[in-house]
Amino acid sequence: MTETTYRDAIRQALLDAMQADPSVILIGEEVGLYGGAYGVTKGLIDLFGAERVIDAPISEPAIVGAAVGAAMTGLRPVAELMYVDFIGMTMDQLANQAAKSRYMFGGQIGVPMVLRTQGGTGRSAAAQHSQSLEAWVLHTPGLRLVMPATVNDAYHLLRQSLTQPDPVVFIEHKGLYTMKGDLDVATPDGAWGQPVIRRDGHDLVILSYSRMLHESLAAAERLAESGVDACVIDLRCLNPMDEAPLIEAVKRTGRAMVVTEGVVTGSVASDIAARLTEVCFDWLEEPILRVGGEDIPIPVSPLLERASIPTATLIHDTALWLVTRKAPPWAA
Amino acid sequence: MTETTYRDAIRQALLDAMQADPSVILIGEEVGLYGGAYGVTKGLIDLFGAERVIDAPISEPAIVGAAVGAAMTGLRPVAELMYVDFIGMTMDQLANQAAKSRYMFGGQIGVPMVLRTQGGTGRSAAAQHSQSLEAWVLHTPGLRLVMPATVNDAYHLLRQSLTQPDPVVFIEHKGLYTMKGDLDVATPDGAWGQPVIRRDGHDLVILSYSRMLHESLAAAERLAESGVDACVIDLRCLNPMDEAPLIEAVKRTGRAMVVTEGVVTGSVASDIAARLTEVCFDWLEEPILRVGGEDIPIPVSPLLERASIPTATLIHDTALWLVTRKAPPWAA
Amino acid sequence: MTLPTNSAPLARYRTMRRIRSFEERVGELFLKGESAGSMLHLSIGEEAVVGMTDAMQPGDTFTTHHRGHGVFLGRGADPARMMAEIAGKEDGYCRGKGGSMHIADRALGHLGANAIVGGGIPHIVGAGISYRNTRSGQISVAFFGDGAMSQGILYESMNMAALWHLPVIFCCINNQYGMGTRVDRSAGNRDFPARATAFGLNAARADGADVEAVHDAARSLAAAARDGRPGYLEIDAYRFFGHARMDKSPYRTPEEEVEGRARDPIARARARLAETDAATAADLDRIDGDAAVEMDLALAHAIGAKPPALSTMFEDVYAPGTPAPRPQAERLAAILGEGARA
Amino acid sequence: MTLPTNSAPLARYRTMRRIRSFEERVGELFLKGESAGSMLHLSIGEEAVVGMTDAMQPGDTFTTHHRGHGVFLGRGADPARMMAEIAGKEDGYCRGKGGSMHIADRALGHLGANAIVGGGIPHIVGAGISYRNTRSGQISVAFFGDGAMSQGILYESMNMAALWHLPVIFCCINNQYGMGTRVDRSAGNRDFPARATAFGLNAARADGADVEAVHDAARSLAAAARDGRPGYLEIDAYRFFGHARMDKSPYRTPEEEVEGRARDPIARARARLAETDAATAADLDRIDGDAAVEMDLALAHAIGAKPPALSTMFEDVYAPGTPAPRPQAERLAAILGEGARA
Ligand SMILES: Cc1ncc(C[n+]2csc(CCOP(=O)(O)OP(=O)(O)O)c2C)c(N)n1
Ligand SMILES: Cc1ncc(C[n+]2csc(CCOP(=O)(O)OP(=O)(O)O)c2C)c(N)n1
Ligand SMILES: [Mg+2]
Ligand SMILES: [Mg+2]
Repeated sequence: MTETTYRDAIRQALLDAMQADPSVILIGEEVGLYGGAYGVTKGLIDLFGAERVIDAPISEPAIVGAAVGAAMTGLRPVAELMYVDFIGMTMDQLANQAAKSRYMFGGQIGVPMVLRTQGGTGRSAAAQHSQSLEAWVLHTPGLRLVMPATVNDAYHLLRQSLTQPDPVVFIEHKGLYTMKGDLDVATPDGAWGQPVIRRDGHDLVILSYSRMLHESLAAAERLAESGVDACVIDLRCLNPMDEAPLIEAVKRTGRAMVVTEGVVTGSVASDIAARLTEVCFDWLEEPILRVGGEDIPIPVSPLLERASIPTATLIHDTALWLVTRKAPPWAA
Repeated sequence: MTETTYRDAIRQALLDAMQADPSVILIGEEVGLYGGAYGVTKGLIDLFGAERVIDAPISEPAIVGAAVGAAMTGLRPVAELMYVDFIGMTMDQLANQAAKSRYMFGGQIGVPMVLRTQGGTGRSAAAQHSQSLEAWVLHTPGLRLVMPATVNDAYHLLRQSLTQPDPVVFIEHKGLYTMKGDLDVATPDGAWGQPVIRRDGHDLVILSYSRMLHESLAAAERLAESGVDACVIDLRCLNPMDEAPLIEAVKRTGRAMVVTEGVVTGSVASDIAARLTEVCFDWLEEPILRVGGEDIPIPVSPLLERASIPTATLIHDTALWLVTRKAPPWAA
Repeated sequence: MTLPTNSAPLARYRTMRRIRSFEERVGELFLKGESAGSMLHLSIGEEAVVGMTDAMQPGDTFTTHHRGHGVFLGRGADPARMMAEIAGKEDGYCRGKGGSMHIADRALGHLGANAIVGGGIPHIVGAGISYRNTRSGQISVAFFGDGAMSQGILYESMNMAALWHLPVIFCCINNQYGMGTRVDRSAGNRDFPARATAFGLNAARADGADVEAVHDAARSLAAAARDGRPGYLEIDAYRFFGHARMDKSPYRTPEEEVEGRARDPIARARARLAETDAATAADLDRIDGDAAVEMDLALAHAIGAKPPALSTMFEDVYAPGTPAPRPQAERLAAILGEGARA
Repeated sequence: MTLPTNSAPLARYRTMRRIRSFEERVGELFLKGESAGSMLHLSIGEEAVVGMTDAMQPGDTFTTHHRGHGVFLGRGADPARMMAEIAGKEDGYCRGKGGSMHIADRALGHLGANAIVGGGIPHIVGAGISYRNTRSGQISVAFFGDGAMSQGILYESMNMAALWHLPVIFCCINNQYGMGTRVDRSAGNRDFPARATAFGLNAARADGADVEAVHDAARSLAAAARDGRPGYLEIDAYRFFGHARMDKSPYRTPEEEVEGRARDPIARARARLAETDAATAADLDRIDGDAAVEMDLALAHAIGAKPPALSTMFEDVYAPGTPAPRPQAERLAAILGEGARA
């Protein structure tokens, strides 16, 4: 158990995987000499050379396409998109190629690649560098989807991703890179596909992932001060996802909400809420509520940017209502 | 009121719009000489010339990008993607450029373009030519989204789309082109953004759009035989969408389901179900159920293809259960 | 039959003839209503691609576009399994999930046919990285049409191949049309090899009516590619028939068709083999007859083969042994069925 | 001050100096903690782009990449509104929603700066269609960096421009780096004009240390473009500083930097103006001083300007008068508030 950062945990996972398996390669913009736009791959080119740590031209579609071909022919590529916002250029290679090859070809040709990228707000990076686009991925059969919130998960989920036979989209959060936490390389927080209860509680369930987990935990602390005991679950893996623990928790508490940083309409939160409502309806005291990003592009003004995504306060107020039916001041 | 086909209604809308407004142009693959892969634009190049009906090279990203630029500079382009499956190549131009320009530029630069495309199963066109990808669009603020199910809507929603100041994604269904119906060029089925009740009923609400509307109506007929009276609502416009009539209907019946041809996970159905549950919870007798495409790529075998999307039978059985709690044979 | 020894041109003739016969049977399959859909793209007229496939070695890999039957037969495909796939049958190459536009075969190096124009091109860049890194000596070839010359991902891929000295070849089968668009209506400058050169590739153009000319160009490009000097080959051919089975070709004139079809690589090869006494007319007739029989059998096999079981629908989305998609009926049953309620 | 008449080179000197002063103030804005974020890309060293912007006429339009301050100043931007936008303020060009990477101005023909490498390039194709169809005589110019030479959409756009004879120019500001990648590490063949030629464009390359050379090339390309012969111009420049404000440039050597910075278009222009007696040292000093004052004022304005009101967040997603996004608080309130329950 060592204290490290989210950034370094990811770097460590890449390093350990590359040392353990010579077929692991990295390909992406600035992953080599520059060490990664956010410093995640720093020094790896010195350790593994330019054939395994490949600085790519600014050609996102072909970067993902090359990773598909490399995965088909025996390598285990980790392609990097500097920002998840650039995934739009690659959705054909990702959703029509990586995701569907195994199926279209009757099981013959798997694509064991990992697409690492990062998303989210927090740096006044404006509309094209701040998005949370995991909903597009979730809607694509054939793609696994992982979004680590903790340092230990950053390491282990990436190592686990690198053992998967199918393409994994691994989305980091730019606001978490400098976060510190404990890394235990021997012990993952949970198995692949398993949600993890980060804080148990019996009054309601807050389901979240990535950076919003931390806002949710902060909200839970404040809820505790009001005598409300929230169970906070980290979804971690969005595909595959074992729904059983979620169903259990929702049935147990009868109250739940889902928190995402992504634009709320058509979001992962909508999907989780709809799924859980279907199976937990008879146990629900209240509707499962969604709290997410506003239905707008992200503005550059730091003030507006902050206001466009959920805060611990909003989560707290919404949760408090779910339990007490006490309407928050802004909902009067 | 004349009887015509969905295909010809769309063609008529293009023709009328081009006659009424010289700034309307078409740009896409095979829209000119060939007359459109599905024959929608047949003859328009003869009427309006090659400067207004532009046969484009196979460059989807630049087709959408060119439409963005044309819209910024005074034209009203109708860009065509031959299959919605190709939208993956264009998601950057669509979601980062068309959708966000007005916002990023503080309201100065609108992008009044229409992206026409078609999706769905029914032709054994396999995994890359049969998808329903509207959920990606719904999750993108700045894009309007329209999916006509009827001949009259095919005409009017397209004419209405061509008066919008913002980008509209207009998704046709390949299985509807030869469908006949009444076209009344003077009277739309409903206003822009308004759902339309296609069949009223008081036992439950079936919400749907595009081709699944017709499966839903067929299911409703069969439900009537069992004494169940279903209200079938055609969503038509997914953005903007006036939720009021949906909420009214759901509260009135207390039972609802949403039917989509798209892959159910992360679908439009999930989103509509989640939204309506939030506001109608106290009125709901049962959970709002989602019926959609299986979570798989579309297989080429006509047998498997048909089995991978909802049928009137599945809709019927699910609806019947919602009302009677009588479990269908396959759910025993 | 046994081929006369040392007669690669004759073997190429035979492969070309088999391709043509195969494609004719695909047309029949459609007319009989036995094909999975109508998106069937015949490569009749483009058989000289065998000049390229013949320059490849066992272990080399490739991707194709939607008009890839000929390429795959050139690399050794079993026509019966191909035809079964085109009919959407369980014992087709892809278990009836892919169809004509998505045939693949790991064993023969076919990394997959693609229905996205340009979609399979970058995959050879990745394959090239694999082969470069392992010094395996393999090459990977992307086959695509003139239409893909308008897809940006092609140039991204070319640039990477040149920059990283990858053992790959970009092979453009220019059949003069992308659907209904003749190449002069899609290209601002029709000198495609100049584009490849500008991106740093070895580029060549060969007469698609002359399989031996194609083969000569392909051989030297393949040798260079194996040495880390990637190449581009344009095969200048003609698409004898419509784009797909439903196309009546309103965008081209009968004269244009007559002229194009006169550039028949099979007729040309046959004439040359006869001229050079490499084979007698009887030999060639026998080859033709054998091909016809072989493809008749493939057709019969496909028609008689079993369709896939419904349950196979959920297989192959993910690898065996990993969580599979939950069938919708199962999800709904868990909600609707007994015991699902409080 | 009044400029000596008939002195376009002097006017260009002045514009270049204003650009440099502006960019220096952007650096200060950041250091003072007053910028919206740190994604600020300075165009110091690339001021010779003024040779291109000066070849444009009123009514011509353009798009830029993320490093577009200089281009926009070259087309007449108000530095105070620019700086305010970079600070994320309400009276910035984009109401504080866009920031440095997304400045635009309809009135001056700026169709938008883009943070997607290559993202704004195809927009000039559409503008070109507009101008062609209306015979308006306008041209549209895309400004982008060497990094965008690796984006496929550039080649799709070039092909369309050539095919349709559009009045457009693709202007590559090659500053030798895409972030930390020197151009020889991103291009298999560094002869970029050859690429443009292969796609059918008029192509030229000009010394980015010499604004008049750039201007000469730009003028003739612009004239041809106005006639429907689209062009490509590469400005061979040098990025004096890091990629963005946080970059310590570990990927280049100090020697490389010294050599690159010696190619300073402002110093070169100044020397030439003095040599040719087009301006005295005093004239030039006055220009420099005026620029410094102007940009100090812009900086002060930006710092003092008001941030946008929270409610503006929901404006401009869609056009006024059409359904706007519903704020989340409103949605939740409707569920949580009084009267929302049965
Ligand atoms: C990305 C994409 N755009 C459009 C299509 C529709 N389409 C299928 S084949 C084709 C023409 C392709 O022409 P070419 O590349 O020359 O191949 P050919 O059919 O001539 O062999 C088109 C436009 C597609 N399948 N994929
Ligand atoms: C599509 C896309 N890929 C990557 C990036 C990240 N990025 C921002 S600027 C840049 C380098 C661009 O280099 P160049 O085009 O030469 O412009 P310069 O910064 O040198 O002016 C990169 C990789 C981006 N913004 N967009
Ligand atoms: Mg072709
Ligand atoms: Mg650069």
